[in-house]
Amino acid sequence: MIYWNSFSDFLAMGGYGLYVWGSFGVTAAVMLIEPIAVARHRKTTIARLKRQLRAESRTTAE
Amino acid sequence: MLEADNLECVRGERRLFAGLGFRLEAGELLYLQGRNGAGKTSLLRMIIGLLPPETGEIRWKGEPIRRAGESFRADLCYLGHLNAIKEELTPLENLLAAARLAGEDLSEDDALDALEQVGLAGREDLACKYLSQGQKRRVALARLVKERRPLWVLDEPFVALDVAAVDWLAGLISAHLQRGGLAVMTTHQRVDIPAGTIRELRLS
Amino acid sequence: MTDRFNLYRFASPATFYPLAGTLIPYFAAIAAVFGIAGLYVGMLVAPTDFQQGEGYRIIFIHVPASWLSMFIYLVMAGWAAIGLAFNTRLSGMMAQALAPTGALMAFLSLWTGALWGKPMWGTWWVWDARLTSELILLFLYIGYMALTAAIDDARRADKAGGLLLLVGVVNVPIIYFSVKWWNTLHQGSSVNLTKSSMAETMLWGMLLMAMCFWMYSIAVALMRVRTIMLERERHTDWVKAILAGGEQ
Amino acid sequence: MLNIVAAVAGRDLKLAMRRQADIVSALFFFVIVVSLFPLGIGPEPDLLRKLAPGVLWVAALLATMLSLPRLFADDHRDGTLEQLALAPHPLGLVVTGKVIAHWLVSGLPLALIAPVLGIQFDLSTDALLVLTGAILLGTPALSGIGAIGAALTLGLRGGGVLLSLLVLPLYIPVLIFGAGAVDATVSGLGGEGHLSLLAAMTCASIGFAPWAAAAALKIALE
Repeated sequence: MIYWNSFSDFLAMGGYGLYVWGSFGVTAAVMLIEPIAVARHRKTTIARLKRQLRAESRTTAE
Repeated sequence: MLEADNLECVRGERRLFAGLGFRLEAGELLYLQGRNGAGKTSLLRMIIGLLPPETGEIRWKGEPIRRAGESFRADLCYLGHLNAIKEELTPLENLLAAARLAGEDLSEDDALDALEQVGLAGREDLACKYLSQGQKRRVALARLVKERRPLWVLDEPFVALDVAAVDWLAGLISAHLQRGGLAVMTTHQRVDIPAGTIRELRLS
Repeated sequence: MTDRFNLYRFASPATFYPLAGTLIPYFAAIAAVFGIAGLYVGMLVAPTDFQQGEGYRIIFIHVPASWLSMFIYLVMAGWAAIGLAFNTRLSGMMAQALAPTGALMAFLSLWTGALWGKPMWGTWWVWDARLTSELILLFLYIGYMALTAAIDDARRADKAGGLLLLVGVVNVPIIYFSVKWWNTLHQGSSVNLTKSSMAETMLWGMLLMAMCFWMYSIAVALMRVRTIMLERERHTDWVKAILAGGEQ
Repeated sequence: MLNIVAAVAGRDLKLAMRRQADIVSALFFFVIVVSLFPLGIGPEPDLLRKLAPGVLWVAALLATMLSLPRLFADDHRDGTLEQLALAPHPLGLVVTGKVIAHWLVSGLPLALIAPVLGIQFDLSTDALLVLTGAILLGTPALSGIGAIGAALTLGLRGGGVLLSLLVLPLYIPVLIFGAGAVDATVSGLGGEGHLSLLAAMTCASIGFAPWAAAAALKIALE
């Protein structure tokens, strides 16, 4: 079923390797970095909100 | 005539007030009191229909003001803490333009008369940028002289006025109430309004 | 009546937050499955194109990214319309959560378009109607994000952003057709994407990849909307309970 | 209904007349930007003729952008905007009046001075006529669409830059057909098709944009 004869053929992409892998590479990077960035943003947000909540409960307790 | 039920106001992340209501009939004046940031101006903006309340409803003559729209606004006169006058125009031009934009017919004689009453006689043709702060406020107040709309909403009307002007304005509001008008206003200083029933609403 | 009730219930952030949390792994998993299948079909099984050689394989990400960039803008406009009509809190948050993903899709579409254009047309960029419209779409995304970021009050940001989205959605077809018309006038037919009769496997690869991009976008947008919800509703009891419960 | 449009437009025109420096500086901006191009690209008449439509139109877009931030900002700052929103007529009509006044002090002067600048670019009489017509027909759309942006960015930090970011992409169709009309005339194809499309866009945006801008103003006034 597989169209390619060898792995190096696959990498070369019939001479278009740079363009094809440039496209796929950047896409893969974007789709990897975006969720990581969102998750990190979420973590820092939760940490900040927790700090605020603690500060608030301290001031209301006093 | 003017009723509010169960109003809730949220600005940004803060809830300023909730469950607020009042009724105001013809000839009555409502004082809104409260410290800075209690939501006085927000409540005024709800009453004039610029700020939709989070919950609750305001009705004018039994009809929700959001639905009444233009017919409510035709009964309303609002004086904000900003003067809404143009520095480049003269007091007379300002007054005539404001009346035209509000959809009223104000004759030049009436406008001159109003300016005389607020003590600006002789300055009708001077661009407003040459007037003092207090005089600019008087130009804004001159709108009220010939104003016959039933509902007046005034945001801090007595600020920046001298004693004589305060008395004059109190008299103007009294006359409005006597004619069967309604007024809602915020103020820091208590001013005696000689006529009409006075109600108070304290925001905390 | 019960349908209506349920709809409203899910539109409330307090119910939507946990629901989104449960759904994210599923969408991510489906995206991965579609992605693997799509890459397998597109990269390993599909034969070469007789006109464009192996370079055509960029199509497997270029076309899905372009579709998604337009689709996400439409979805955002849909949320905006719902938000302006019914004043629901969720709508604005969803629109804001989708915007960065949509912008990234537009960027990917342009990037892969350029990498495709270079070997095919001999230049990184042509003022082709599609590429130009895609560029303008990216500007529209950036404008929306800049506007909502500039407004401090979240509710006002939602409403103003929503209005901008609706104005944008009316304009997108006008822009597209004017660019297209301008393009044919200036370029003649020298630059034309040849519509080669696409092999069935190629079509399959493209559809699978499009599904992968779609599911991926949903998963990321849901992740983002959960953070926005926490931030916006930090003074409500349900958020305080979540924060106190020590959720990661 | 027409009363209120006329009243608003009349007041804005009167204000603009007392502040003529604003109109004149936008106009000079247009003149200077257009005059810079021959200096930057060289004096070959063939090249200039080819570039003229695009240069003139892009400069016209930028000159329009200059005056847009103030469209509602002055009224907002001194409280007049609230009074306008509380007047017993639809706010869309008020905005229509303001858009008309904006066009009269920004678009119309551009159209009047454009043929003079076109001469710098060695345009033929036909092309100059079409250029004037295109700017006359197209600039109302710029004022209308711009009003939406001005209302959306009212009172925001960095509103001016943000305004350009929002509005310039929406100006593209006007730019394409406006410059296209002159271009077609220069190359002898006739610009009528472009001009009628411009007119259609102007009609659509004059009818639609003030209402969108009014909705944005209500959001800004909350």
